[in-house]
Amino acid sequence: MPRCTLLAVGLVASAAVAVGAAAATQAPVRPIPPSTTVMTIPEWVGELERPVVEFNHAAHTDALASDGCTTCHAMVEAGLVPGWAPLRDLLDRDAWMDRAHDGCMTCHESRTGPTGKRGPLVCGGCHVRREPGVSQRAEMAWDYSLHARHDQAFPEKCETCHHVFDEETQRLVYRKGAEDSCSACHLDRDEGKNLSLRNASHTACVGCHLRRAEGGETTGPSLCAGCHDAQAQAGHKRLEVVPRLQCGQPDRGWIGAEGTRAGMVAFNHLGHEPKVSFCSDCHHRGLQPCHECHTLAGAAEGDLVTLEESFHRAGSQLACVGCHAAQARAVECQGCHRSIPPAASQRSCVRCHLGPSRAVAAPDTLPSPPATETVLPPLPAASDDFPEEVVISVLAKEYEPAKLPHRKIVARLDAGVRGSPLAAAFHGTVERSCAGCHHRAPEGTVPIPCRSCHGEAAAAVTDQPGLQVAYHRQCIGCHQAMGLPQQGCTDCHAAKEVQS
Amino acid sequence: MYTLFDFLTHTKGMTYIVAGLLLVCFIPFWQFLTEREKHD
Amino acid sequence: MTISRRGFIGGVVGGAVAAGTVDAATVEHFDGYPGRYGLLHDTTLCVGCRSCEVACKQVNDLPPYPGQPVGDMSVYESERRTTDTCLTVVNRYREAEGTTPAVYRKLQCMHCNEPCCAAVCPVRAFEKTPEGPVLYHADVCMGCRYCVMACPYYALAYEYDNPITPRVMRCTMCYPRIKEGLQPGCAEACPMGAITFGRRDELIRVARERIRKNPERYVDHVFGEHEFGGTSWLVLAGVEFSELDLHDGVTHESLPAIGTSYLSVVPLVITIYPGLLAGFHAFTKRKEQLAREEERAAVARALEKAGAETQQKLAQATEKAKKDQEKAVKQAVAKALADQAKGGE
Amino acid sequence: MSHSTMTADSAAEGRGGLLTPFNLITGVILAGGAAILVLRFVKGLAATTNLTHTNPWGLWIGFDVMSGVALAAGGFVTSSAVYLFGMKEYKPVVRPAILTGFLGYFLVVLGLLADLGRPWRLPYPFIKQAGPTSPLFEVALCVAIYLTVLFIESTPAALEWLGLKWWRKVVGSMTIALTVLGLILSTMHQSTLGAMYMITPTKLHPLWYSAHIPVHFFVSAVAAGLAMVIVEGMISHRAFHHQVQITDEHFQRINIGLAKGAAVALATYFAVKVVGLAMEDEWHLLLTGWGGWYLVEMLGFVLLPCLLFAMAYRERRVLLARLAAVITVIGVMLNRFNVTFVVFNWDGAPGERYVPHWMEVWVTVAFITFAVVAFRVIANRMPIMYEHPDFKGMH
Repeated sequence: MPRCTLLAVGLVASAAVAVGAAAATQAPVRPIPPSTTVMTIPEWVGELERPVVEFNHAAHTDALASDGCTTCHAMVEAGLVPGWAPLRDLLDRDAWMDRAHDGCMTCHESRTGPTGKRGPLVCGGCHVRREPGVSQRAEMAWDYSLHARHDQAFPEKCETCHHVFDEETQRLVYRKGAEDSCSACHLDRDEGKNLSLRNASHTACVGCHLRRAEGGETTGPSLCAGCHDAQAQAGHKRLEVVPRLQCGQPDRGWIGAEGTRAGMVAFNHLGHEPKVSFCSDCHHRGLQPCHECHTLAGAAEGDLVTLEESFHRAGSQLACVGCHAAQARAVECQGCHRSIPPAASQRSCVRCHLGPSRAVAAPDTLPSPPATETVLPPLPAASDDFPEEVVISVLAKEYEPAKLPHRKIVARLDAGVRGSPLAAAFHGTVERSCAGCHHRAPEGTVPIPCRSCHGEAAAAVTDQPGLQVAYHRQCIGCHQAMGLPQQGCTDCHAAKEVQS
Repeated sequence: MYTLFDFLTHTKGMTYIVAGLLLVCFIPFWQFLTEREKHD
Repeated sequence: MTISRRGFIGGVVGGAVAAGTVDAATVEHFDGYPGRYGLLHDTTLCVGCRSCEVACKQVNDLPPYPGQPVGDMSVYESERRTTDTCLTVVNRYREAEGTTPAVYRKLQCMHCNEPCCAAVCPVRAFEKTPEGPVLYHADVCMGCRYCVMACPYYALAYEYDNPITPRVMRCTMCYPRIKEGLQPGCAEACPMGAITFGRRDELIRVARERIRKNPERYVDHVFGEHEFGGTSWLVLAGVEFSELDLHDGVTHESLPAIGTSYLSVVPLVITIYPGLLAGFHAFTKRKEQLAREEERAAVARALEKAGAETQQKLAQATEKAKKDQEKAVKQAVAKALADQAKGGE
Repeated sequence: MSHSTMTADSAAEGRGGLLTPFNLITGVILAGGAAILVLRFVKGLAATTNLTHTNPWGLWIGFDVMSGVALAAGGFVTSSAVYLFGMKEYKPVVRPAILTGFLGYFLVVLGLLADLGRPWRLPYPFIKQAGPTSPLFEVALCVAIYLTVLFIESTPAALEWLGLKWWRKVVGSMTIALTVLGLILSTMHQSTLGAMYMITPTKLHPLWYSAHIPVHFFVSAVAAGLAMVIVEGMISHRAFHHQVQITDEHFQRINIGLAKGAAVALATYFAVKVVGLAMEDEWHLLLTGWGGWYLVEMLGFVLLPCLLFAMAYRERRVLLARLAAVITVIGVMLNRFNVTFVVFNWDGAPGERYVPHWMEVWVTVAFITFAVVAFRVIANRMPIMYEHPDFKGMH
């Protein structure tokens, strides 16, 4: 029965192929190295027939090391043009594709790399179907140190980078004293002649680095990984003493835009500077005051974020409250702040809004606000009200009474507060740290015993834990949050000897 | 009745009994229906 | 590409319900016994001490663990499930990392609002009590273990080494203790208060309140409120429920509603088939009868034809005979006349 | 006792008395099975099976119950064909098919008795407390009634053998009613066996789980029943060749006709399974590992035998039909094994996978052997393979 045999073989073979194809297992997310560019195809090109090309930039720079970057990139007065120039101005899908394919293929056909290897000449060589990947490219880490090193390399030559666009002459000019951050003008995407931040920085930085390298001068990196690889970033030389970047900013001042009613905020600019890597950590779009974009009612240029929100958004690192809350997530703060959110109470408003309302006084009529560095008094010595050790014996059944090193615990929490000017300023007093455990006691009073609220059994309706549970949650919860190892039963109370 | 389970126990139980009875009833009905066929 | 089974359930079950015939169950809604009890397991509080496991064994008179189980963390190296001698077990689903504590979940019978075990039992050995616990009655059980097979939470176990009186073993929510006004053993024993006993609707409120107060701590979902019709055990978590091996994003339709939907076809078969088959039978008989009649007609026709031919032949023969006779007579007469004439000469 | 029965008896048992190789092997298998069953009731299921809390159903359910019921579907399929749909030429295979069906269902009960925790409570759903919400209750009810129906349907052979003419006439007058009842009960419980899995959408792989799974089970059971009639005929016509009255040509015509039926049944089964994929949008799963296994089942054990059956019918090739029948029988068993314990608990189930214990396999083999021996004993004595000369033309 040859026909049947053929049929059977065909069926079984197709089943086997299916099994084989199915053997793929779930891989962890595929990392794309920093030196590989996932081609960004302009939106107007539309849906693609083949997978997008992951362009291995490093392989090309290696292969063309002797020919130089200008093999692909145009060098203009402003610097090195990122991307492949011939594709720049095309807006027709077919033409765009043809030129891209011609460009790559012509080069792959005519050139070989140093190892004699050619680039791929078939579709699948570049358009490879892959699992979705995540680029390992790190954002460029520009900071005070790098700025200072550039400043030292080009003393008094700020115009190398800083410029403004003169509307009258339609030219880029340098205005002394009006230096702003790049992102003040260079936005997310190209708009006419104004390049996106990405294109502008690549043009200027890479161009300058290349020119200097050609001239035999010491200079910064010009390949992808030099700036965008986390390891390379860590290897960047860092100044030991970073001079303060002077931009006319005050050391201290009152913040209070016109029209606001809340008390003005006493702001220590000088104190914040060492805590950020660069001005742009807060001044995320130029150095102008916040309220110019973030208006009282919210405006389009401020992404509809109101002035109030711009300072108080809990989730945003750009907002005061968001950044401070993030500081409270540090391990040494979590003992208390795992259960007490920062800025939880009404009282916390006046921690910042110290001054009179703008409606009453203008900022420039007020004296400079007081320094907010708080110097906490030392932790008191052990006493009856502040015992060295507390023994909890009320519930001891299967275990010996628990011995609580009370003063040691407070010292640990207190050390975290003292180590942070932010925490010291916001806590204000040593006693504030007591509230981490004695959470219902008014500050400064001798706390009432836990069992005056926590009964033997839990109260389901009020969700109030029983006494034993309250102890365990408080101690174990804090130990977990602060990463302290003592979390086992016998770390606090020894097991009772079993009486035989 | 508070649960679907109780409801289903009740209804499905009844359904079995009713359907079974109807099945049994079909036999005399069929005989009644076809009784006179033989005389033709 | 690995596909987790959780992903399908929504779609699959949607299809199942759509395919089931219209049942009163699909339009009526049952809220369950009012004021029934439940338990809330807050996995963000659980530290994996296994006090609940020990308490469960004591309360239920089950053989104790060898050695000192509380604090023995080595059991977490492998995934465990409930057995006939351990009615609850705690598993670790994520190990501690730095200050992020490990994630544990306690496994036991979830005491479904609409229990699968009850719906599939052919002898109704399971009962959803008005107090909330699902109870098992060994005195009617025949040991088919359909309940064990059907439970979506792998919570039921069977006494396979008991040859004569094996039972299904599962958490009873400490029904006898609840009747005495006590808490279930595990809830009482938990040193972290990770298990809260109370009225189910109250617990849902408490759970929601905890989420509201600590939005960063919890995933905004109370497992067991609606999943497959809801359970009496509720779970709060700080990680995705799928990571805790709980069904994520599944239908709110109960599994018994889905699993028994087909049974409504059964009475249809019983009631429609007799008529349908009578029709088929009549059709077959009629075909046979038609065939028979046709045969008879054919025979008749053949006979008729044969008869007619015979008649004709007979007639012809008669005529011929007549003619022959006449001819013979004529001849004889002629001959006689001729002879006479000859003789007269 | 008629002349032909005498010859059959003497032919089967006259040679070499009881100590034939066949008897020896079956004796060992049956004795071993009995010993294991004794162990099961002394030491419990744990001693004789690999069942776990996670996998409470194993080979005894997957083969004896799930496959047994499906493979015994030949009884209702052939009797419906002959008595309800007037396909009289298939009458010679009805009796063996009904006997096979009866023995098959008897095996189901035997398997249940071994597998149930407390088998003496088997009648509890009917006498103690009914659970009408349970698909298993429905199955139990149908199987109990259908077993009775099959018993009555197979009594004519015994009554003819015993020469009880009046009783034989009474049973004969019930044929149509019994056939209708058999068809109703079979439709119900063959499909409800599948419906038993509708409550486990989280546990059964979505390629096998379906809202239509009752229909899948029913249609595949029809195919399995037809295939089993061919397989059973293939064996019994060789073993009882001297009893067979119909001509070889007639028997081949029956086989070819059955092949046509089986081809249509398998094509229908394939179609409803594919519709299931579309309805629940599971195409992408075909490219997973389990999808490969599903394709093996669907292409190798459904589509392949379907096409072989079709070819066998077109080209009138009995051998090919028999090959296809064997593949179909294996395929339906594979499907029931898959659903019961292979792709059940496919993902996220705690504990180890279930693999049958050798004792479970032995007991299953012993049950099959028991059925074969019973068939042999009955067919050697009663008019199963032929028409009793005194009762010719009756039904």
